[in-house]
Amino acid sequence: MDAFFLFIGVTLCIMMLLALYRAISGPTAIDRIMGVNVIGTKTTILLVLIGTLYHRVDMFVDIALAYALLNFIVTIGASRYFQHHKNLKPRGYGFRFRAEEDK
Amino acid sequence: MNGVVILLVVSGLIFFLATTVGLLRFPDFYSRMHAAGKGDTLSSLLMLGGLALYEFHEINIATILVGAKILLIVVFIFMASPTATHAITDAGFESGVKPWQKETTEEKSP
Amino acid sequence: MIWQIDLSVLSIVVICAFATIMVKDLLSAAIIFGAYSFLMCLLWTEMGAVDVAFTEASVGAGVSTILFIAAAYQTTRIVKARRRGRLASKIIGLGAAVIMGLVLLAAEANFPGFADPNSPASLHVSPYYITQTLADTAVPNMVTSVLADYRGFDTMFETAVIFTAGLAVIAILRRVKRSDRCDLPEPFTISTGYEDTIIRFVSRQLVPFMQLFALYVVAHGHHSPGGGFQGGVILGASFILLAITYDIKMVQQRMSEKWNILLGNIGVLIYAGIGFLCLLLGANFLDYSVLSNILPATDKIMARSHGMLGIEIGVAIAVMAIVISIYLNLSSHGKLDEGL
Amino acid sequence: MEYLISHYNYWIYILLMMVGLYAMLAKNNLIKKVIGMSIFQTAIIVFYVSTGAKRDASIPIIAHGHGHDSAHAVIDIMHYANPLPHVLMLTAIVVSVGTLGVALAICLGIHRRYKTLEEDEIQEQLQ
Repeated sequence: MDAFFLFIGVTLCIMMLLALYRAISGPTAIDRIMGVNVIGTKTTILLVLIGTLYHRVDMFVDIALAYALLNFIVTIGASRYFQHHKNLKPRGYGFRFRAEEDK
Repeated sequence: MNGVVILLVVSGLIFFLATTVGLLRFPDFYSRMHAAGKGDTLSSLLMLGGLALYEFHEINIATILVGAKILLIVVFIFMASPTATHAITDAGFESGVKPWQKETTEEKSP
Repeated sequence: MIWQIDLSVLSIVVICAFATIMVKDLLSAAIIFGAYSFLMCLLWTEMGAVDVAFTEASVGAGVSTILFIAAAYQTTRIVKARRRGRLASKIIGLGAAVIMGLVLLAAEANFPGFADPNSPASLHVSPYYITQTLADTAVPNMVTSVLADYRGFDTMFETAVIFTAGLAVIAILRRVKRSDRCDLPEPFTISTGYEDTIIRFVSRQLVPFMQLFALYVVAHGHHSPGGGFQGGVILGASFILLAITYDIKMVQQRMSEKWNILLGNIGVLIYAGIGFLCLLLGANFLDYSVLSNILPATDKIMARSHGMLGIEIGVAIAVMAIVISIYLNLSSHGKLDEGL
Repeated sequence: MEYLISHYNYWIYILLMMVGLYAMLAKNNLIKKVIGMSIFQTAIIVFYVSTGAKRDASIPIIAHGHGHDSAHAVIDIMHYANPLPHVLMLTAIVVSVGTLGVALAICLGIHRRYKTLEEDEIQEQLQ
């Protein structure tokens, strides 16, 4: 069973690399927030997985929970940057503002 | 017991694979967000559920407590992840990311 | 250690570090730096350093990313290239980095191999800590006992350093006088009273559980990873969540600035006060075993455990206050009226 | 091959330190420099923590160690990771967030006075 969990862990790492591609090359900053959010959620799972590999899950669950909490806060904070930014030009698309004219 | 754990974890992995493929391949921000939000939550749910079930291989107070804590993480992710998805999508909406349309494929996305 | 996960996480970390440096946007750099910290936490967990990983998960990945975002919010996102001397600065930077790398590589050749159980670092003092922790202090978590008991003096001054950092941030940024306000461009009120019901509802439901969890982390630090630093940062992060989803005024109503600074003082004073209490009872500074004279129904070993709990509480209060005040001052540019 | 396996970690830490130093020296933006400082700091912390790792060792929390009865059980040193680097680095991380706050506060103060975060523009205004 340990070999299976190890395989799953390495596979998750490789898939995180794919999500990291979106976080690094994402055309806008919001794509990056999205990629980092996905990485954060998967890291929570990897923490519990490493705990299973160490056979001491009770010690790792707290870290995973704190991790999920802080990941949530970071995502909310980063998206809040766009929601009321005083230095941004009014570029909203949709009902709040007129759509940006095509250049 | 182990069979169910393997089934849950592997299915979670498959959903996560779908998530990453969606993240990489979809054309614009909103559709990528759709893939990331849904697939991410479900795959986390399945994998953490499998790991919690693996904790129950022997039943005593300690393992039940640990399993309950893992399920607490599941509940938390089930609440927090859709909210985070909503926040990110709203941020994209506010900052003026345009939805992808088929007619305008020759234009570069913003 | 699990070398398969170690290698894959390390390679992702290096990619993240390069991307953080190369990306041409401060907000994106802050976000990718957040991912870098997330993965660092994973690396430490895999090396077996659970307490360090816990601290990094709460401090590095959570609070410092938020601080970077708040700084980018208050200043600007735009990164401009150097107008002249671009090549010279690159050559100087690269040259210095390469020279440092070569020196370190030369020094590294004499190091014991990674995860060698017989390396000198693992043979000198730490065997005493590992074998005697349970007999001396009845605390299974060696990190807590070394942090709060064997090296308690060190930790007291670390707490004082954090307190000083909080005071420095207040001294640099805080603007009290109305006439002294900086003349930033008039706030463009995209959304005065921007209310997102979903986010507000969920965060409002989560905050009490977060605070309860933080108290659990502080109190259970003897038996599992956790302790004063981690619990304090999570407590502070719950207030940061309120400040993000509502506004700073709401946090000010819950925890005013006066109380905040007072709590920072109280936290450091609890730590030092327990030390002086030991001094008064006729033992050395921070030697908790004499506390058994005044605590009912404790022997010397349990007294050390209880003394550790006391100073963990002090550390948690101080760290919470400092984290809140650093965030509020950074995100509102010292005016404490509105921010991220 | 043996040498490579036991030393690749250190090489990667040195690479991270080089990235951080390069950013601190060559970048124009002040907050980018602060990020470089953080990367450098993390690389040093991870180096310290790695000196405490032991092969086939568990985390430094004694298993089932509740109460006094287990105090007399034999504790194998090789079975637990070295806790000392963990303690030193735990406080270092928390202090690093304090220094980060001060550094960012100074950046904000500079931006308040000079309206820019770029090094060369600040130098132009200073002259």
